[in-house]
Amino acid sequence: MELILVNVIDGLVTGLLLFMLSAGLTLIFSMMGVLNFAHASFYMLGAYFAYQISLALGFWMGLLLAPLIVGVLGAGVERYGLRRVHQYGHVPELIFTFGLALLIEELVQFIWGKNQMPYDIPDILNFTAFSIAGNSIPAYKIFMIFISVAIFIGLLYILTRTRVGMIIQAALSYPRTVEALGHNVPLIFMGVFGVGTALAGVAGVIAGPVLGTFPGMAFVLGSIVFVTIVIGGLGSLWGALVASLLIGWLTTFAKSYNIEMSNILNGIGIVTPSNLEDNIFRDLWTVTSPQIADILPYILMVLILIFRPAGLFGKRHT
Amino acid sequence: MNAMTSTDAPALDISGLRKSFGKAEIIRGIDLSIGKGERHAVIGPNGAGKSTLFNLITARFAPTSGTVKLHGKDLAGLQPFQINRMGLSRSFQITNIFPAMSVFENVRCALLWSHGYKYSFWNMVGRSRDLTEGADRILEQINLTSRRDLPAGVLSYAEQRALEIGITIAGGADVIMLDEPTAGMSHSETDYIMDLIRTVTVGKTLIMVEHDMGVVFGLADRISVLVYGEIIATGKPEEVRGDARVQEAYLGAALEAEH
Amino acid sequence: MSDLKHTDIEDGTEQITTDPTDAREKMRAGSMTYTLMPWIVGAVLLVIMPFIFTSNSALTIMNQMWITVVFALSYNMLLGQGGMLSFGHAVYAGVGGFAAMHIMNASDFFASFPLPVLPLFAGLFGMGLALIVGSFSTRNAGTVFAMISLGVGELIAACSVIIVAFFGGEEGISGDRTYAMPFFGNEFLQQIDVYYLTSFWVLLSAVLMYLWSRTPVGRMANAVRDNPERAEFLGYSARWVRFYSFVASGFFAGIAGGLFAINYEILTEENLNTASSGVILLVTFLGGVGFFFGPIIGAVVFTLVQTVLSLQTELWAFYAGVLFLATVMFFPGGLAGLIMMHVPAFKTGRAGTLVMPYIKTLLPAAVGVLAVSALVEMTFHVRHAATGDYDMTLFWTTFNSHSLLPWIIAIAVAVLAFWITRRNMPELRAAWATANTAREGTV
Amino acid sequence: MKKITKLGAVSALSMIVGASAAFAENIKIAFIDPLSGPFASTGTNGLHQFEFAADYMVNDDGGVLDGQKFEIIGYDNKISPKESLIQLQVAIDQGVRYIVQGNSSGVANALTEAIDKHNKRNPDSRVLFLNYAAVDPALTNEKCNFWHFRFDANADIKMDALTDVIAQQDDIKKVYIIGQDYSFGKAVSAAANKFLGEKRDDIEIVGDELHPIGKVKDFTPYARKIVASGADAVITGNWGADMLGLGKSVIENGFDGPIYTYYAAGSGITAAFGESGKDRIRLISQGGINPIASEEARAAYEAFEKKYPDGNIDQSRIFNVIGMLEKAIEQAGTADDVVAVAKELEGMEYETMWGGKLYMRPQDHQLIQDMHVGVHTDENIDFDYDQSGFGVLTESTVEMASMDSPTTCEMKRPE
Repeated sequence: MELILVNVIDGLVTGLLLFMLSAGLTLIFSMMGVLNFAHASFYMLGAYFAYQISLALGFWMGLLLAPLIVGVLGAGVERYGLRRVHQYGHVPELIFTFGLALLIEELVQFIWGKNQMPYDIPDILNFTAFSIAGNSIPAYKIFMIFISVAIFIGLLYILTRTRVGMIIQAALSYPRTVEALGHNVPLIFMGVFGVGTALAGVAGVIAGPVLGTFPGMAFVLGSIVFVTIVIGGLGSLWGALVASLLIGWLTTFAKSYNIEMSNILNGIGIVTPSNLEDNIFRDLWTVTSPQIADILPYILMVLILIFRPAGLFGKRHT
Repeated sequence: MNAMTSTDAPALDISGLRKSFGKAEIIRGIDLSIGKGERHAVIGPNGAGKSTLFNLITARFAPTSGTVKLHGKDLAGLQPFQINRMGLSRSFQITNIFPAMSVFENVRCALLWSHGYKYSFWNMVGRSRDLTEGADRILEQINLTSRRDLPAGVLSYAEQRALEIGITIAGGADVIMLDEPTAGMSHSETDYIMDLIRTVTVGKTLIMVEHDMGVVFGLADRISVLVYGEIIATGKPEEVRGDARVQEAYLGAALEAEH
Repeated sequence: MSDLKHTDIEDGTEQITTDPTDAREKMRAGSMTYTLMPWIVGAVLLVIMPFIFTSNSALTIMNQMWITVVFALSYNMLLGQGGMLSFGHAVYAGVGGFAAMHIMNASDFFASFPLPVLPLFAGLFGMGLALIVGSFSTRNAGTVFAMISLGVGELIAACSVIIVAFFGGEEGISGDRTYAMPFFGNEFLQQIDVYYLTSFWVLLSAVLMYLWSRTPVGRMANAVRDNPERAEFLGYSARWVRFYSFVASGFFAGIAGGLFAINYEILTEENLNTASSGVILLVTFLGGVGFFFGPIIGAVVFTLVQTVLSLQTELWAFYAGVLFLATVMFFPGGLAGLIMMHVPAFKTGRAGTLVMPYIKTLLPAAVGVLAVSALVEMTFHVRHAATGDYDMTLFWTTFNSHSLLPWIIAIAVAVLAFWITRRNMPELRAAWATANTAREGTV
Repeated sequence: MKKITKLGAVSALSMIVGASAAFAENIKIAFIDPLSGPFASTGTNGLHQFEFAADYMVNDDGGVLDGQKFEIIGYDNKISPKESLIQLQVAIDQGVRYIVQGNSSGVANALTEAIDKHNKRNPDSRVLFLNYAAVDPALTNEKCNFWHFRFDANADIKMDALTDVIAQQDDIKKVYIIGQDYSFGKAVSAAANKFLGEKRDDIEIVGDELHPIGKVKDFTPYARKIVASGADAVITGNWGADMLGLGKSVIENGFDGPIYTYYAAGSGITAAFGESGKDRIRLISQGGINPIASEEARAAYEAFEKKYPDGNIDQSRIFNVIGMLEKAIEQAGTADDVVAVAKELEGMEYETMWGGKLYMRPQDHQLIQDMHVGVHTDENIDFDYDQSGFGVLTESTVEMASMDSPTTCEMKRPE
């Protein structure tokens, strides 16, 4: 029972981290209609910048400055890269971000080398907040939860309660009308792109110390962020939240409990073949849930796309 | 051309057709029967539901209730391509061609199914004299021979509309539906397109939507007037023009538009 | 191949503006040269290449190139012709290859037919998988298709380490091609034998894929790509058209996998993973998706970058990334698009006027690019080389990367070269305009 | 990287001009390992050690035979089996007769098969495969061949030594085994089960699981299970980011027993563990670094550190590869006839400066050597890793580990 609670907390941390990435991505998608493959690369840049800044100015300045730098870089990419490619259509745009992701990984290796960076949790947060049945919950995780929730609330407030938010929302759906009303829509697009990437940067800053700061960190997370927003429904902030938490808990629980395929198959009445060693399906029988935990989101995504192509919260497109 | 159930059934038979989007009922019970070889125009002010009616007939939207029968056969649940194979072909209000392909290719693609090629991957389209000649003949009909090998996307607006009509009739469908074929055109262009429609639809059932009564006057055998999702009058052009309710609807709409 | 002689002229030049009068004249003349010529040239090239590049490593690299050509062409059946963006195309080649590997290991069966038949089986397995996946993934194009392909790709790649019985886990499945029935006495012991086998299949596959694009379903794939709704009102189900393209593409991808199996005699998880799927997307796009021959150029260039440039520098992937981004940003038609831009000038016979301006701009530009890459290499050397190891060799010169002089030279060369490029640019622009205006006159 | 660059130019030329004749003056050794991409740091560090060892042990002393020098040529295989085979072909064309490789058993599998076939089909350009780090037991068992020599202990031997040490610790009653889901992870798990069962049947294996390789973002759930199982010790064969992620997470979430590992040192991992891993991470390895095995080794390490201050000698067996190859060539009197050299390598005994004796077992070409279990610490460290002050201090040593272990290898020797 206690373990369930611990897993709920762990899953929440994973889910919220994912949300910080998917929130930015889904905003960018609903704005430009383009899936930004380089999104996780900005997350990686966030971690690396924060590491570099923390060497000189400490963790907290890193948390403050790194996302800003990432956001400015993101805005620059929109202004000088995407906007140019936009005229050729969606596929080149997507491919552009794909290439950008590769290039950023190469750049990071060029500058910082290929090893993992010793980017660590600040001492002030490096203690056990509390323990549940011998399982310690590090204070840093509590800190991560707070930061993500604060960002979500802030985002929701800005989007729904402020004038800027109204303009952004309108610009997402009716860019021409908003432009006609005298607003600088390209600027809004650039801003949203910058904010979206800055959010990814924040995620990188706070995830770097726990998940590791290394050149492959973007690749590890890259496609799962897409899966999240596709499951949640492209362009839906709430969908992104629900899908992030869903994936966080799904993977956490699948890893925490050794559910074996043979148990499931036996459960539905299929008897384990006696000579399992020679059976061509032997590998299927011995699969356990931790083995496939990280591909569960992909399975979920394919199923959702087949049966509900718009995702959980997506608007049905014509 | 094929799949006809009975020879004396009307080309298109609509009964009790309704369509709601959320709470708003756009089509409110339409009954209409269009005979073979008839040239029928559906007119009405903006927002009357003309395009919705079109999209209902061609299965772009599913009706809330009611039936649409083509040659006596119910179209409920059919896909657009199935309806097309039953001999109904349509154009779109917004130009809808294959802009990256050449003009000739556009027309040839429209010929493929009716020439029986289906999904074949053992025939070379370039080798078929039928296809090439057929497509060139249609290009001549729509006066686009000189544009044959240009990408369709670079044609002028009127040329693209003409091409779209060419694509629509190319498959040899006997029921042709045109959705505002002259929308956004100048007077001379409109005349040109109307002439074109007249020549290419000889012997076919034509159903077209227009909001300008004057345009269809010389072309249509019968006219239906659609206002707020209902047909308020159907008849020969001169009958319809004299109809009091039609006058009222058009004048009313004109007045409203001024406010 | 004689089928080709009847092919219309406009088929050979899709999506570009051609001179109609000129083109029709050629068609009426029944000119074989126009369409048959590239294939003859290609076949001759395939045959004589080993006489120019005789080393085994050159043969190996060329084999790799041709396999990538087949794979990229099959990918372009989806992306370029069908408008379907796939992030998991490697699995069809991979599964075809794994199946070929298992056939190689089924010794009795494998000994009953000659090796050159093997890619056909691989193709059928690739096609089989495409049949299954296509049955649900081709319902939609666009994002839905792309994401399903990503999901399925990840799933099958993940299966490669879980389902060891078929995929052999991390070390993969290996076999020996020489156990097949001898083919006219040839057991395919040497690279050169494998080279000609691969060349035969690459030519055959390319011809078949080209012909496919001329069939009704191939033409409709283009129509569905551009405007699925309109295609539906022409009697074609967009879904079925996509499905047929998808299955055919899976078949040819499988052939590429089979050729891979013959060449390397080992298939591993690498043949299935998303990185491979990503690479083929890059290759195809680099070459140009708008033209049939685009992916061929992409495959050749990318293989050279990957195998030859990577011998020159550790930073090859960085350069490849820059090349790719530059292509997407400035030449969305890819390298093929870049080449085809010059067709009008050649048709008007004014291409000659472009030669001098090109030399005057491209030569300094190339020097500038090399100088900048030298700067990149030097920076990298200073940052990452061993302490005390100040010597580096670049462009056949050995120098001290920590002294100022090479930096000054590189910067000076770069600045000067780009300055000359910039200065000569207007001349090129003017020449370009003149070379192409004549064309507009005749339209 | 200058050698890569130079040879790159040569190979490009050879592609243009055609096959280049093999030159006799240098003995070329092809290093086929990742030099770009995510595993490049390990590969580059290995290349540095090879280059250094060749210069330090052979070339600076006047070379072998009549003054021939060892020349290490780096070939970037991008850790891909396919690329490895291409680079192998390029290397052979350039007159290379000795291939060294170590990263990834998958690549080693591909290479050993390809080399076996190549040598069969091309008797004129045979090559030897000197595997310095790929530890999949199959390579010296069912997949063994005459051309392959392994200089590292295989996964079974390492586990044998490791369990010898664990068996002596009476306070370990429960063990948790976790690894990456592929051949090596499975081999580690199987060996751990087998040896623990033989040596200490009172030890309960409270967990034995595999996780996807390179895909796990957050190891917390696994760490929770390990803590909840009440394990006294963890055994893992993880490497790279998976090692670091697992180790950090296990420690962070409240596990306080020892973590026995294969690969938790060097390549930035030691630095990243730092203080948190102190006295917790244990490592099975060969070669005495801390304390240093001999003055000769100290001199070598110091010379290496001078050249590569941020490099580590984390694979001292590389020096053994060079030393034993040199000896074999001297004894065979030729470097071109690889069969003769291989026959000299078989059964060779060699005193290494890293402590102890080495024996190349002829029946399977597996090197038998002393194995050490060390602890991650910053005390009494002669040579640290990653300039972090931390290193691995030897706690116990198993001499000539698994000398008599069985092998299923049926070696086919050329006549």
